[in-house]
Amino acid sequence: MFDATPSDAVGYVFSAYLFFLLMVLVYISILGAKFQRINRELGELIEELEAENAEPDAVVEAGVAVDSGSNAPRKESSV
Amino acid sequence: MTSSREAFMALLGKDLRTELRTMRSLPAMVLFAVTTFIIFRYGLDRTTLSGSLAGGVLWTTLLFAGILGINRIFVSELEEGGFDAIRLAPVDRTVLFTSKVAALFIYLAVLQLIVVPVFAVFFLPDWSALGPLVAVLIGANLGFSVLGTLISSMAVNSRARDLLVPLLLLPLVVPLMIAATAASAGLFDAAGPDYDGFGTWLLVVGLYDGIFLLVGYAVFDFLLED
Amino acid sequence: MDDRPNAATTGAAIRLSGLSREYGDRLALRDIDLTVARGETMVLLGPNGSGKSTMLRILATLLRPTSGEVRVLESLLPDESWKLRGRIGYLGHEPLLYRDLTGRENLQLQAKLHGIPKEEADARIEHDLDLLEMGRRADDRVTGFSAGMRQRIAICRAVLHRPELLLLDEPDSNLDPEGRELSRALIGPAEGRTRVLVSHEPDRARAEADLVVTLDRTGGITNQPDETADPGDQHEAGAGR
Amino acid sequence: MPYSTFSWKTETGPGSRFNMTGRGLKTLSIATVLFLMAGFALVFLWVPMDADQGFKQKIFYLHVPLAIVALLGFIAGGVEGYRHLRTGDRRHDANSYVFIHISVTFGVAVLVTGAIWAKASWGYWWVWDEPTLVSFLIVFLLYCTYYPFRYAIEDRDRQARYASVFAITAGAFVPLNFMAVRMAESVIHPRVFATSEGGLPDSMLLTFLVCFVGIGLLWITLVKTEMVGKKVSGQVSYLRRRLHDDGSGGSVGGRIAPSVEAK
Repeated sequence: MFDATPSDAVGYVFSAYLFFLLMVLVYISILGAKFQRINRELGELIEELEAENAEPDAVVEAGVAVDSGSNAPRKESSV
Repeated sequence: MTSSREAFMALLGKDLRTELRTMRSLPAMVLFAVTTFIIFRYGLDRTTLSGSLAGGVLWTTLLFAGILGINRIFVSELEEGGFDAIRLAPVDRTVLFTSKVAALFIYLAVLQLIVVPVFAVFFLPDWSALGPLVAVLIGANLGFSVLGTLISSMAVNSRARDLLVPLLLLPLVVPLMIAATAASAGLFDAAGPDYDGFGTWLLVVGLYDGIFLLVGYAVFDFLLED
Repeated sequence: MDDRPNAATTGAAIRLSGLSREYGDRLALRDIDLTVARGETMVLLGPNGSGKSTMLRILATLLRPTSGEVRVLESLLPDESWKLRGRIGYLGHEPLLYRDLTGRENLQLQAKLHGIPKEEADARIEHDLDLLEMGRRADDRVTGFSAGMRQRIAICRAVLHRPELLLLDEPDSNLDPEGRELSRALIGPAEGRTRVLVSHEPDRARAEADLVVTLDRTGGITNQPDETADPGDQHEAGAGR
Repeated sequence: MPYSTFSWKTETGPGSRFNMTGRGLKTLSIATVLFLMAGFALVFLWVPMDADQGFKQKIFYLHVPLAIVALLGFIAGGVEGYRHLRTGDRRHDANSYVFIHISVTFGVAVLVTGAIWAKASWGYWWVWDEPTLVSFLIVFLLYCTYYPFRYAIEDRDRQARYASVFAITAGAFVPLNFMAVRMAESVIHPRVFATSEGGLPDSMLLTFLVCFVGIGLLWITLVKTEMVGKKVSGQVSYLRRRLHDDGSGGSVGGRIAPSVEAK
């Protein structure tokens, strides 16, 4: 059976641990990027909301019901 | 509620009658298996097989031929409305599961009835293993049928159905294949059938069948809902 | 609160409140309220994609509502859908027939699944097939049938177990005028039987409707009172409660 | 860590909706880092060399905890799938998805460290007579199909239900598979647990346990973080839909990861 020399073994062991740490790092940075994106989207939504609140007339003209959402009265189906 | 036995017989009868009439699955499975034997003969460059090699060739071929049938087992229900019809009827829905398992089991049994003798003629100098092999065939068939039905019903409602069935099924049947080939390998021993470990492996097959029969029975209901 | 005496005395066959159904992010049905009394015929109108078939599938227990309360024949869906099995006759877009069985075999299978005794089933199958003038072709495989013939067998299948509630998705599709006329004996208005009818022919459908519901493209109800042919006889959805 | 830059308490919407487990997550990640550092310090600075294997045995403290945690995660994913089917609560499906996802990721590390260990021990990157590693590969391959399987089902309700069925079936498969593979292989590998009858020496056991806890905590931290991400992104798309009127929000096509939505 093949036996690695001690120095070889050290290299293997360290590369195993290094691989693990790198993987964790990569995963966390992917997670971080995801959160950054969500953060940005949230910021955009807030801006949009504020912009629309600032000029409500324009919104109505555009036909977008902003803050009414699903609470908008629906004439036919409500009882 | 309609009695489950009656519904089971009705559904199984429907499947078998359809297969008899259209011959949609079985001939293809047989043809595939026999051709695969020829490919193995040249791929391995052997004219006779024994031991684990014989077991491996036989079970690999049966597995891949079986997948052809497994792929199709629920297609008619999807395309011709069987799922809806079952759900509207006062029938225990797991009857569809058990009847499909039974149908698949019968397909596989018929396949083996034709293909295993062909295998023996092609590769086996000594046919004394065929008797006890029946026990392995029955046990493994049950496992394949249960898993195949479960996987097929999972994949039938998805895009890429034909791709998913083998992808999901192959890793899941690895333990079954291990047990079936190991049990058969002894039987195909060059020096005549060797029953060392045969019982244990049969037990593994039985355990596998039991566990997945329970799992399938428990979860199948959820695959029928929309 | 219900101004229809029928609904008050016999209990509603269908009662929906706040029914919504989503497909992914898309709303197929939005906040539907309506009541159908026993023995009444409700006609569902609306453009393609307005959720008519979705509604029918929900009533048939084939599809789960996303939210809202759905009561069909006094059973709360989806939890009590098992109580409804065998009591609903559903005729969808698909004929629910196995192509490689004959028309008669398909009906016999249906009878077995519904636990109808053999003699009874055979008598009914004979009777229904004759009614739709399909007796001659009943022993041919469905795969050789025209669309109209399939529809006739599908109608037989939908009513073979004599359901209390009929859910019909464009039952006249593919039928010739003669077929439509014949099929009325099986799926037309009958004593005590509740029907929900999806239709693309408002005028024909209105003629037999007790209740007309029009769905709009967003899956909500948009009934305009002036659309109703005879407001005296018919109620619109959501009204009267 | 990057996610700590995200502000949990934003001024949009009612505060209650966004009071996510920010602080708990912080404690958890600190504990994870501490345990992992302590574990690795023990591995390299304290624990004695293995008599048979020498220095290369130290991969054991990484490889085995990773494998055990990944497998437990798979089984937990099956349990969550079961709970989803029982209750119909979509959060269980989301849990099941995240459990399996993190465990598959761990699985990559298990296979790579296992291969390195095999190379160090025998000079080959892969050995078939190591049943645990082989069965892990089979399980790993099975769980890899979880993604294309989810992807192939469009309706989200059905996707969640079918994924749960998958998780249950695969969860039941895990122990069965290990049993079958172990029976099939002739055991010649000097497995650490097996060679030292009566268990590991205390020092090794302690080191192993610290590493195990560290990696377990890492798994939990990653799961929690993913869940928070799912919740927040679900809420963001919910907000967007409310803002742009219903129907148009968020791209649905080909989404395989379940989202948790605020109702």
